[in-house]
Amino acid sequence: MSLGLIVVLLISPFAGFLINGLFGKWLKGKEKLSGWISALAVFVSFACSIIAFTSVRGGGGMSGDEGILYEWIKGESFAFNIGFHVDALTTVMLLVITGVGFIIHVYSIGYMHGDSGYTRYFAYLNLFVFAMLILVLGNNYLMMFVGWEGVGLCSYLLIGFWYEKQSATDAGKKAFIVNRIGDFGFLLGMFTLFAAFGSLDFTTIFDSADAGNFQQIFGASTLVIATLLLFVGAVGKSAQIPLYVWLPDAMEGPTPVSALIHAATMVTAGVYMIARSAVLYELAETGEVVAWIGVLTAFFAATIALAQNDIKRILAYSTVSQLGYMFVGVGVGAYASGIFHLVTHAFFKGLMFLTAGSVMHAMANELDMRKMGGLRAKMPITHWTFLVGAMAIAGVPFLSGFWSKDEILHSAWAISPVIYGIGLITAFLTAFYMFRLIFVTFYGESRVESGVASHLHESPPVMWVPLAILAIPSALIGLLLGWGGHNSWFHHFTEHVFPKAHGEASGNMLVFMGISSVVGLAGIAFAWIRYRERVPAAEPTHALHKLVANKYYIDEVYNAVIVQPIKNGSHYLLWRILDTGIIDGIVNGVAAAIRLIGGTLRRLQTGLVQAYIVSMVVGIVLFLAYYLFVR
Amino acid sequence: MGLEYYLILSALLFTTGVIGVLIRRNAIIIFMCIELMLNAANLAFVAISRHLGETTGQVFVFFVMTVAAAEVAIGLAIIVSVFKHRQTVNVDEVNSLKG
Amino acid sequence: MPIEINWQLLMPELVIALTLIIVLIFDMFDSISKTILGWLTIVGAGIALWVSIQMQQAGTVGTQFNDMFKVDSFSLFFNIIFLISTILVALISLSYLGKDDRKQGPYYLLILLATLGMMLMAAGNELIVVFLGLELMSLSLYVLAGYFRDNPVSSEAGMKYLLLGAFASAFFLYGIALIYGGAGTTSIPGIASNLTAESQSPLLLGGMFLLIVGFGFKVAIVPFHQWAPDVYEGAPTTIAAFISAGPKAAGFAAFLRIFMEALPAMQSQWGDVIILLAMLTMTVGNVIAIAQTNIKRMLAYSSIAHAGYVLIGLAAANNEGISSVMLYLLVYCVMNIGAFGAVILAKTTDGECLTISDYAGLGFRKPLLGLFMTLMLLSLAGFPPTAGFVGKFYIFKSAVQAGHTWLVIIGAINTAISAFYYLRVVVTMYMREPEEELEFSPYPSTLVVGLILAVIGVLFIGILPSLLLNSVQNSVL
Amino acid sequence: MLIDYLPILLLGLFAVLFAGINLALTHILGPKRPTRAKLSVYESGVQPVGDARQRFTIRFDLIAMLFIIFDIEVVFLYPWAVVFRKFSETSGLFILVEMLVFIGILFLGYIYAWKKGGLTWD
Repeated sequence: MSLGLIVVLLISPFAGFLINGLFGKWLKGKEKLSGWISALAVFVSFACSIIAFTSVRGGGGMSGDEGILYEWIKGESFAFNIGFHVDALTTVMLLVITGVGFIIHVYSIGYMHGDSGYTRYFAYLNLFVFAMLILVLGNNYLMMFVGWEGVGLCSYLLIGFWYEKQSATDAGKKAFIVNRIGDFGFLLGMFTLFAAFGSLDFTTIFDSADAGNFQQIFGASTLVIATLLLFVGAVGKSAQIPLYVWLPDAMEGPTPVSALIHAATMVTAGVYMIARSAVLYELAETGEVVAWIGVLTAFFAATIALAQNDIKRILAYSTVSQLGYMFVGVGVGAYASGIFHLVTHAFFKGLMFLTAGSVMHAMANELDMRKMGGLRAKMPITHWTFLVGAMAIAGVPFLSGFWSKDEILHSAWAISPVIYGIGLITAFLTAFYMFRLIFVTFYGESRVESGVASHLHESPPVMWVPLAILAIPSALIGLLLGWGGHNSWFHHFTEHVFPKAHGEASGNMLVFMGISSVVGLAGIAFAWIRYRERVPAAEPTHALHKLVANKYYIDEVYNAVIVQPIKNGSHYLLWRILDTGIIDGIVNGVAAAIRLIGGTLRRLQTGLVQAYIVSMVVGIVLFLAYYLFVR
Repeated sequence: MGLEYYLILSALLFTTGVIGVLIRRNAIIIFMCIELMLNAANLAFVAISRHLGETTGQVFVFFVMTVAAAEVAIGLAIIVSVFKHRQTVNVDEVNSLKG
Repeated sequence: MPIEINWQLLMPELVIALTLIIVLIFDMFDSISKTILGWLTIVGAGIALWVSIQMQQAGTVGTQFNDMFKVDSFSLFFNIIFLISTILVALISLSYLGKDDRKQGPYYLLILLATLGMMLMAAGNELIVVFLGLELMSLSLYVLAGYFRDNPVSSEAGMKYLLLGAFASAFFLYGIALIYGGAGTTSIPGIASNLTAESQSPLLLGGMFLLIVGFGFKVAIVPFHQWAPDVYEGAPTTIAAFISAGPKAAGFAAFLRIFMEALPAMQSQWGDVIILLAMLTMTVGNVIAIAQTNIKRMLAYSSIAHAGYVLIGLAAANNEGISSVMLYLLVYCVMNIGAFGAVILAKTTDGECLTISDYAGLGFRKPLLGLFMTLMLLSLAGFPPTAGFVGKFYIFKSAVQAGHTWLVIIGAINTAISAFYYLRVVVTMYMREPEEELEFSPYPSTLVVGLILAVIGVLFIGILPSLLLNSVQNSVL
Repeated sequence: MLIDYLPILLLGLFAVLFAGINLALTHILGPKRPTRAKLSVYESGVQPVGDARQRFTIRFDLIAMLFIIFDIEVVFLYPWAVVFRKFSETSGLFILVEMLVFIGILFLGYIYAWKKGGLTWD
């Protein structure tokens, strides 16, 4: 594998961004051209990814010095390089990003048809792919951070894409602010690593960490602090408790964006980061924290999804929940399983978002499933593809989600049966809410408003073909790559990347698979019993339902506890206890003081020529006095 | 006669110019005071040149005179354009740019 | 005594002078469209730039006119900075001046004259030449600042710049006179050889000090900075961009040349003054910038603060310091002209958007403008991977090497303060809702081209600094 | 010593005499038909009597500035003329051309001012 290949892989979407960004004016009338250019750009990357993949499979790869493109800046005792790290993990991510990315680009050509910001949309989308590629290709934390910020920026721009809608810009702001908290953690983690290792290169850090050859800046807990800080970054980016609140709101963006950025790729960056830093998490033994946060998020988000009626929101909470599973996987040391779930999830969740988009397309942007029903007849392809996705996520045997989820749960059992138990309950809930969605939307009586019903139609080929294409891997990829559980092809492919899992998975795998299947099918059956004929009530009836339907009032709680105190400047007790509150107060105080000084000094600028001359002369006199008397 | 007398004279001239710039309010007179400062420098150049017995300083004066003339031409033009807008050349009244 | 002139050595200056004369002649004929003059300027400066780069790569060195004029890698590198600034400013001016044909002739003439002055300053090996270059540049700038004669604010800016600038020039000249008296010569190598540790008369000390005042004014160092915000605000925006870029670099070029080549023996005298001025300049510039509401004034204070950062490199007074200053000035010119260009781009049908709150919501409504502005401001704030970060990194590194750790800490604090007001504009663009819907004019393509060039420069240097860095490190005095 | 200044004294005397004789001759020989306009002092069309601080038209300023600019350049001609002989043997042509270029540029500037209407009164 040559560096040139990776450079082409990386630059291609950037070129697409430039063409769409700069020549948007000329592309205005030629929508199709604009869309296909950017899709082609991603396809080129996809082709390069396949070459890179075959090369890695043949034992190739790129790490350490051979991946260095050039030296970026150099200090006294350190140097930052621009370079790439390509191994099995990287190529898996590359294939997901460019593969799913390409399909979603194609889908967008149809979906965004007629939008006034057509070229702007594709410019942002290509820029996103570019940033995501930097994130996974970099051979050091600095490049990862640059990509990390880049995808965050694109996500923000795309959430607020329809800026005329107040809710869209609000959602963008929320995503931005919440992510800053996470990024701050990531940044601090990076600083800690740099202070300890004097470098940010993966190879250097992992080798020195293995050898115990680094500066213990926080005593023996250096690595613990560093990994936890990095995890804060992951919590923000991958929407885990307590920073998950931005992701459901992010659904304000165009649906293909939700599919690509907020389901398949960007939100999984945190999982990728932990898998990449596996060596550090193993040494620091902080994986359990990750797993606990993950499983709690998985359960919590699944309960919220139970009572939502907005299709995209259900999918969003489902994403949060599935991301929780991935964290459980990487947290319990089953890195390959976590990444495997990332891959399968990218396909089936991407698929479901796109079908949701197809439904929206037909329903004139209606998202409330209570106003749907019986869509199966009018939109057969959408129905079937969605069904495949839902079965995959519900863990129906032999579909992709079944394999990856089962591996994670199996590995979790070895670490903590409690995590396993919660994970199993979540699996039941997942199957239940997904099929609730299916039954209410596609089955039963049609509740579609008459005006909309008349032009209810299946989506055009440019949209349904991608759905069909995505449905195939959603169904089969688990079987192909995951057959054999911990001895599967996927595990063999990635075995050199990750440290050996510390707890050997115990118990008979078939038993676990059986339990998972039963739980998943039970969820589906329960949904069938309950929602085959019925429609969710317009208003939640009892207290628990109300609590869940209102997402545990978390947004309201955050608003009351964090946002309002800041806004009012009043210091609630809780706020004051928190260290951040005090630190924040100091920061704000300093800012206010500086502003005050600035405002005062500003008055010296009177606009009078002679005042300026006086200040010059005073300056001269003072300096002369300094020479005459001080020295 | 010693060099220092010339230098003291030139320093006095220069200071007079600075004080003029500081206390006068009419832009044109301020400008003339600046010219006075330039001429103080010229005087110093000539005196030093004579003291050293070489001509660089003298040549310098020629250039400074030319520059001063160009400066006067430009300066008057700019002051005139300010006057056209405000009907005054009092620098205290020309202060719309500040902060 | 036959006179030999090495024409090749003078090529960049000659090209500019020739362009100047051609523009002058073309401007005499009303039948010729005046927009040609702008393009002539760009072409002329482009040729001069190409020549300068060739000479710089070839390592041309030589003196001319009895050692009064010195061409070396240092002066050629600064030529490159000046010419890049001139080309960028001419590009953003083409649409700014609009179709008002009559006015454009003198405008480009004066820009070329100022450029010639800057080139003389960088190549001056004799205080006379430096002074003449400085005045040629300054006189042109006084006129340019007051260029919109119909606009009272522009005239006011011109008058303030003129009065204060002439005042500072007088100090500068008097400083030269004193150095002439103290060292017995005005030639830069001559001063250096006449100057020994024991022969330092008060004349020299005073002269050196007055030179600092003169340069301090031209590059806007606190407390000689107060002209800058008023002039930047009042002057045409393109000219504000021009004044903030090339002339500042020229001031530092001559500053470096005189202090590092003629007065290195007095470093113990000027070293700590420079450190003090650097601290003062950074802090005052950044702190007042926070309180600004007009974007041109904010950029003015920011440019004052940037002069402070450059002084850090000067205070280091080693090869690292000089090369980092040169790199920084190039970076600074590109990003600052880019920032002013973005201000020009934000033009409504009523005129320019100058109040920062006017930028609310522009990030989404005008994505290209948002992108340009954000990139330039991030670069000014010194975020990686932009050129601004690379520039600051090497400045700070040189100071650490010279042992000025405290200076670097203050510089870093100032960088943090500056991020506050730069990012405020970005936040306004992306996070605030506009109070009223403004009608925006379409983008002029020449302006967009100029901005794209600036963006390419900022990102190129930011992502691939090593290419430029080698060239800079070979160009130190 | 003092005798060296004799030519200057003679020059002064000659100047005084020349002026005096001319004035006397016109006074004696000229016809006198005085009118009010003729008796007034000639000052470029400006009323010579009255407050000296009165405003007069800005166009004087423009002409004066142009005059200063082109007049001051003569300063460079003198040193040039003084050293010309010394160099005329080796590179006289070069120095001549150099000065011609200088004057040429000045001339170009003059034409420019003219073309731009700097010399027209209104």
